[in-house]
Amino acid sequence: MDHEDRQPHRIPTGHGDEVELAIFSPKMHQTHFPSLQITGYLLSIILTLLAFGMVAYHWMPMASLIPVILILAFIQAGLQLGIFMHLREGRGTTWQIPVLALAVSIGLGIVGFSIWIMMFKSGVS
Amino acid sequence: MSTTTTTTTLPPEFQDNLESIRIMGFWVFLTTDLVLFGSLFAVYVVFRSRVGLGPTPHQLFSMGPVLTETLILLTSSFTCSLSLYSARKNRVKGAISWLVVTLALGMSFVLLEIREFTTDVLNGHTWHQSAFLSGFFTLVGTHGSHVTVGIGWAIMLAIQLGMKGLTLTTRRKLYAFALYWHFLDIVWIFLFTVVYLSGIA
Amino acid sequence: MSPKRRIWLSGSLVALFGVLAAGCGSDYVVFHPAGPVAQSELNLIVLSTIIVGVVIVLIWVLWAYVVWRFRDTPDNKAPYWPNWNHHPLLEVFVFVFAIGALVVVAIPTVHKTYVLDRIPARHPLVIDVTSLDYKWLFQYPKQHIATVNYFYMPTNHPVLFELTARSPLSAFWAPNLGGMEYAMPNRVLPLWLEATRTGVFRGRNANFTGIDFWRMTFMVHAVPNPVFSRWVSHVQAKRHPMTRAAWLRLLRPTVTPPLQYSSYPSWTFPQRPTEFTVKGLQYVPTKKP
Amino acid sequence: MDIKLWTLHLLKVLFPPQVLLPDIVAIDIGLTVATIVIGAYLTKTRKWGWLWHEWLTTVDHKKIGIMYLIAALIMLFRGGVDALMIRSQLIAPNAHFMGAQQYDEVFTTHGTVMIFFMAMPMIFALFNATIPLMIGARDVAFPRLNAISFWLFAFGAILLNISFSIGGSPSAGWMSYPPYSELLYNPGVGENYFLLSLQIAGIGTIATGINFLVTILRMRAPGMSLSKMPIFVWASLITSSLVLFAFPPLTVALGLTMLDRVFGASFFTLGHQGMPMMYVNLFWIFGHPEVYILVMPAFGVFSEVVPTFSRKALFGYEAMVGSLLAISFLSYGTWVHHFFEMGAGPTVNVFFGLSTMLIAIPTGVKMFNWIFTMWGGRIRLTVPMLWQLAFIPTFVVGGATGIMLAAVPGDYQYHNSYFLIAHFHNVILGGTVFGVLSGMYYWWPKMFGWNLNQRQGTWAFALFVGGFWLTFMPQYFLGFEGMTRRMATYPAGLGWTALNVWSTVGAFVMGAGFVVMVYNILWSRMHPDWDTTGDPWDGRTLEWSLPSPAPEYNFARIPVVRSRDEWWSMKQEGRTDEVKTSEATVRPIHMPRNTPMPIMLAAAFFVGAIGLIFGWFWMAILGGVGVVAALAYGSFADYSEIEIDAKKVLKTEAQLGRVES
Ligand code: HEA
Ligand code: HEA
Ligand code: CUA
Ligand SMILES: [Cu+2]
Repeated sequence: MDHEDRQPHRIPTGHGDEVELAIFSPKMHQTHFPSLQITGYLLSIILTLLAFGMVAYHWMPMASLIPVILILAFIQAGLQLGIFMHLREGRGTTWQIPVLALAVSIGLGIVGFSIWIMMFKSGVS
Repeated sequence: MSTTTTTTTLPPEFQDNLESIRIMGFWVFLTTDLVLFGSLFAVYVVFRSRVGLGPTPHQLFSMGPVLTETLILLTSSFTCSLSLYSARKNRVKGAISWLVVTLALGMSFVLLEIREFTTDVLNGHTWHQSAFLSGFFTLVGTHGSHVTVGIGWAIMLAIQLGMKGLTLTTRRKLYAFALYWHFLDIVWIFLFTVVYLSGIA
Repeated sequence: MSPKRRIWLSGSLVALFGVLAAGCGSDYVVFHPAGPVAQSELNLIVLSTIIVGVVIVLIWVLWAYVVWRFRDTPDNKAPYWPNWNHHPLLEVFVFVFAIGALVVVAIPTVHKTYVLDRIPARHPLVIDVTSLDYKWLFQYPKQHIATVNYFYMPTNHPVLFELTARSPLSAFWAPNLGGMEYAMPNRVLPLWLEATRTGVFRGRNANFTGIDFWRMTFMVHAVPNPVFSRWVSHVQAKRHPMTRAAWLRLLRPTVTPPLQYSSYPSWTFPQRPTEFTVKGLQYVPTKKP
Repeated sequence: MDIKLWTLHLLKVLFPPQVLLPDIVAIDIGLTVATIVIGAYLTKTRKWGWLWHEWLTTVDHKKIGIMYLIAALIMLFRGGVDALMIRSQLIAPNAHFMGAQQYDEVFTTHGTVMIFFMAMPMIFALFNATIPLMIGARDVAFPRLNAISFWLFAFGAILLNISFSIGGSPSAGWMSYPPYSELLYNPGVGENYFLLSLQIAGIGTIATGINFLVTILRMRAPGMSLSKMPIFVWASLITSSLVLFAFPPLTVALGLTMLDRVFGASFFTLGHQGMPMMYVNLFWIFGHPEVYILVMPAFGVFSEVVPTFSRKALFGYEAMVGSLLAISFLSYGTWVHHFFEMGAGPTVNVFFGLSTMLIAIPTGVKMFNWIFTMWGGRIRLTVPMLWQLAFIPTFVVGGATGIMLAAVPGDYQYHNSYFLIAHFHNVILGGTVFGVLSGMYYWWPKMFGWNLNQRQGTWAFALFVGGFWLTFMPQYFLGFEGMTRRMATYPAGLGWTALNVWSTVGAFVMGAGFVVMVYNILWSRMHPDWDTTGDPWDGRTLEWSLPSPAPEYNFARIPVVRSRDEWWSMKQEGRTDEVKTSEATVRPIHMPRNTPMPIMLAAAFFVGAIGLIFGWFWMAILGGVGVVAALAYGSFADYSEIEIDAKKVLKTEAQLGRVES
């Protein structure tokens, strides 16, 4: 909240994480035409329709259908994150990446483990 | 000790240290929201087969309106990104108009969803009927209420953009809103896949 | 208080409880197993107590020594190393020590968890247990009799309990015979126990279900096989069947004395472990999606 | 006579028979009198304005920390009184000190208050009081959000605490398992109070988690890289990340139960194929990380206290950080050990049993490292250090019995027995409570500017710790005697009486310890021993480089950090002048402006919650509108700041003797 901090071009010295955690340094992108956005949009429409088609028109055997549409969903989520959410933008260290990774793994863990635990054992006569 | 390299390509909302910290805070909020949705998904998938004496997913879902909702939401995500794009090009008008388009698409999404829910309830399929229906309405409803909150937020944001123009603060708010909106889109993609597509598969 | 006095104090406390526990009268139900399940659980309890006891004693001794040796008094001759903050060997030792202790506990834990889950192949006696509000209902599907708040079981014969609840989540616990398992609504769970000596054992609900929860106990009568058969025929011959009205009475939240029924309607216990739900008085199957 | 009927009905809803017990009425009268007295005092001394401007609308982390601390101590008293009531009831078989219903309410509030409204705010008090000072920041990342967190917590606590006199207390235990907590079995409003108070406080807690995570990651002084952060900061960072991901499942569990109760859904109900075990699952996905949320800050405190009072660097810094990370990571994967009895099958049980045991390794590393830190040091037996010294032998017993619980077939015998009660009081008191009390005594001069009397503090300590051992050791044996938890009373003849007597006596000794502690605080306030140096303990970290209490803006000049124990190195290397300001370097400072928005937002939540609790939907909607209005107001007001000009800063610093000539 220092005065010097309010002025652009005079970013103060960092605390040193930038060196230790170089993999999390930010990337900015700026283009003259929103081509990236348009590509993302088209891709997401295609992926959605693809998944829908697989289910509606039975393009796949049942057993592999669910994993495949789940994979498609993850790809689409990645697109949203990378293209629309500018995941790698930040200042200093892009802390959102590790925090998000932790959240995703915990979210998936909750779903996966809950299914496993709630199956119960069998063994009643 | 090191110094961050200052590049002029840094968008204004990141040039200000405090605003960039606020953006990071919003990211962190989104991650907790993600775990919240994760828990609701866990409830839903575990309850999916617990239909009691009520309808099964297969009997309940109809794909047509859901596909429309999905396409609307995807489009709104796209227009939202254009709003941010305009802001970064310092075009206030563009930012506001794309925001309004986003908002309108969001509203039609919510209306379609409300219509879907009303039909179910009128057919007697309230969430009282079974654990599955409780899980379904709550998961989809939580997403829907998030979208509704987003619409309220977008309205206030549009007003502030109109009043104050593109300041550091309004830029940061627009960026945070965009994060929120795309995040809801991601959640919907999983809803669409896990609830609807695998429900009728 | 000086560290010395504290050591002395905690030492005497431990001794005190040692004395309290050493009596080990019949009150210590967990220490007096009456069957293989409880016995095997007790063995693990003893083993783990010894292992963690070693850990506790080690830490206490080390702690007491350090506090005494490096106390801040002017005439303390102990070395002072203000910057000593690493010692690879020590750090490795701590790891190895903890892992070693854990392995000793972990191996029997894994083994026993699997063994206790396997129902012995000898045809077990089946008892269907329902937790009702503040009472336990026991039904014998083969013998067609039912009892409330007590039951008989033959010794040296595995018994398979099938647990469910028409009440909040409860836990079925007869510590002399073995550990507990939940009795939960909308699900039937198996638990097997066996008595190798005769006796009357106390059991109780171990999971809170409401104001009279603490009174929700039952008695287990482990008797030789002939006595068991005689008891069964006695109940079959001399008692009334469970009627609809009796079932309704049982469903009320009350505490009751022990009861017996010569038979019971089959819809008072779910006929499948899952995929059923309550509808009115009865259990009905649900759809499979 | 519609009005009359309606009024009668309302009175019956608000004051059902169970809140008209004589003791509750007496407490009500006492509270009312106290409120009137305080109100009158404030009016007479014209302090309302002071209260409003200095405290209720403040966004200063130091003041928020003090408010958290006071609230937590009051809640410790409340929870402690509940504990003494529990112990009084259990001193003899067939006791009628309380009825069964009231007993159930008392242990439920005891557990809920202690965990959510005593331990959590105590931790946040320490975070608020110290973190910005330790990392060289002027405030937290989101000062206004910080105030919102506090007020949400405060109104949540008020909500739970008014339940016993208005409408009835919850009575389903602190984890409130369905279907017992469902409408069918629990028709009163008590359970609604539980759900909503935790929900509101929970939102505040998540916000605190976000706030401190971002503060620590982004607001450190230049040069303080991750590997130079004090361990308490590390512990806070990791605790915050646990809060972020542990609380959402709780939000969901509570929310779904509320949907069942208030809006007729069928998640955990007996009929309609509801699945109560899913609540249990979600609750413990939260609950297990929660117990490490409780204990990790205490670990952090000890890692500051031990080096300071041993005058020695911390042993194995990297291992300490690594073990904190390992504990937090593992703690997400152990929750099933709270319901090994649900019949999930041996593979599930073994998996979670082993994952639980693994936690002993990093925890053991920490225990040994604290001991090795003392090795070769010079141990000063100050009050904070005494709490730390009591912690090691106590916590190791609790942790060790935790390992016994994790041995699955053993747990089939211990579960829900007094063995379990003994285990968790052993770790919670021995870990969390000893830790936060140690931290309280340690940072007290920094927070208030005066020291606590050491001799009285030592007495409080001795009584509390002695009473602790006497209370909880017998309970392990009660477990082996087959005594289960939550028994309103027990019959004679089971051999349980003797041990229960010991336990009750011990609890009253602890109570005496608490009384001495309160006396200690009040006495020291009346006979203040001012801390003029700012560094009463010969400390090692940056907060001790500031005067006590720190000025509003903390650091006039943000320090540049070169080593781990920066203040210690400054003192060793004679660099202490680095913290001083000079006319040449002083700059105006921007600080966030006080705002009434946080307390109003929380009040709106409170109103909405009351509406939901009693099923008055118009009121719930009113509360909702209030929330939206407060948020909108906050959004348009933006973050307004005040500027403290350079002259004023210089003047303040000069008064503190911190200006370079
Ligand atoms: C601060 C809170 C806290 C902490 C830190 C812990 C720590 C641990 N807890 Fe505890 N626990 C609770 C609070 C806590 N617990 C509460 C509140 C409940 C009950 C809630 C309720 O039902 O109401 C509970 C219940 C509980 C259960 C459920 C029992 C049941 O319901 O049947 C189990 C089972 O595994 C368990 C295990 C453990 C273990 C293994 C640890 C470990 O983290 C301990 C690790 C520490 C050590 C082991 C000591 C130091 C280590 C060494 C010196 C190294 C060498 C040691 C060995 C090799 C043994 N706890
Ligand atoms: C941080 C958590 C915490 C803390 C600090 C404590 C502290 C104490 N607890 Fe608590 N306890 C829990 C968390 C905690 N507990 C939880 C989660 C449960 C489970 C609840 C459930 O089952 O749902 C539980 C349950 C529980 C039980 C089991 C009840 C049952 O199952 O039937 C018992 C019984 O002995 C007990 C005792 C005590 C005692 C004696 C203390 C002592 O340490 C208290 C110390 C005493 C004081 C601090 C007293 C201060 C007050 C005075 C001196 C006032 C005197 C003046 C007047 C009376 C006017 N607790
Ligand atoms: Cu606590 Cu798992
Ligand atoms: Cu645990």
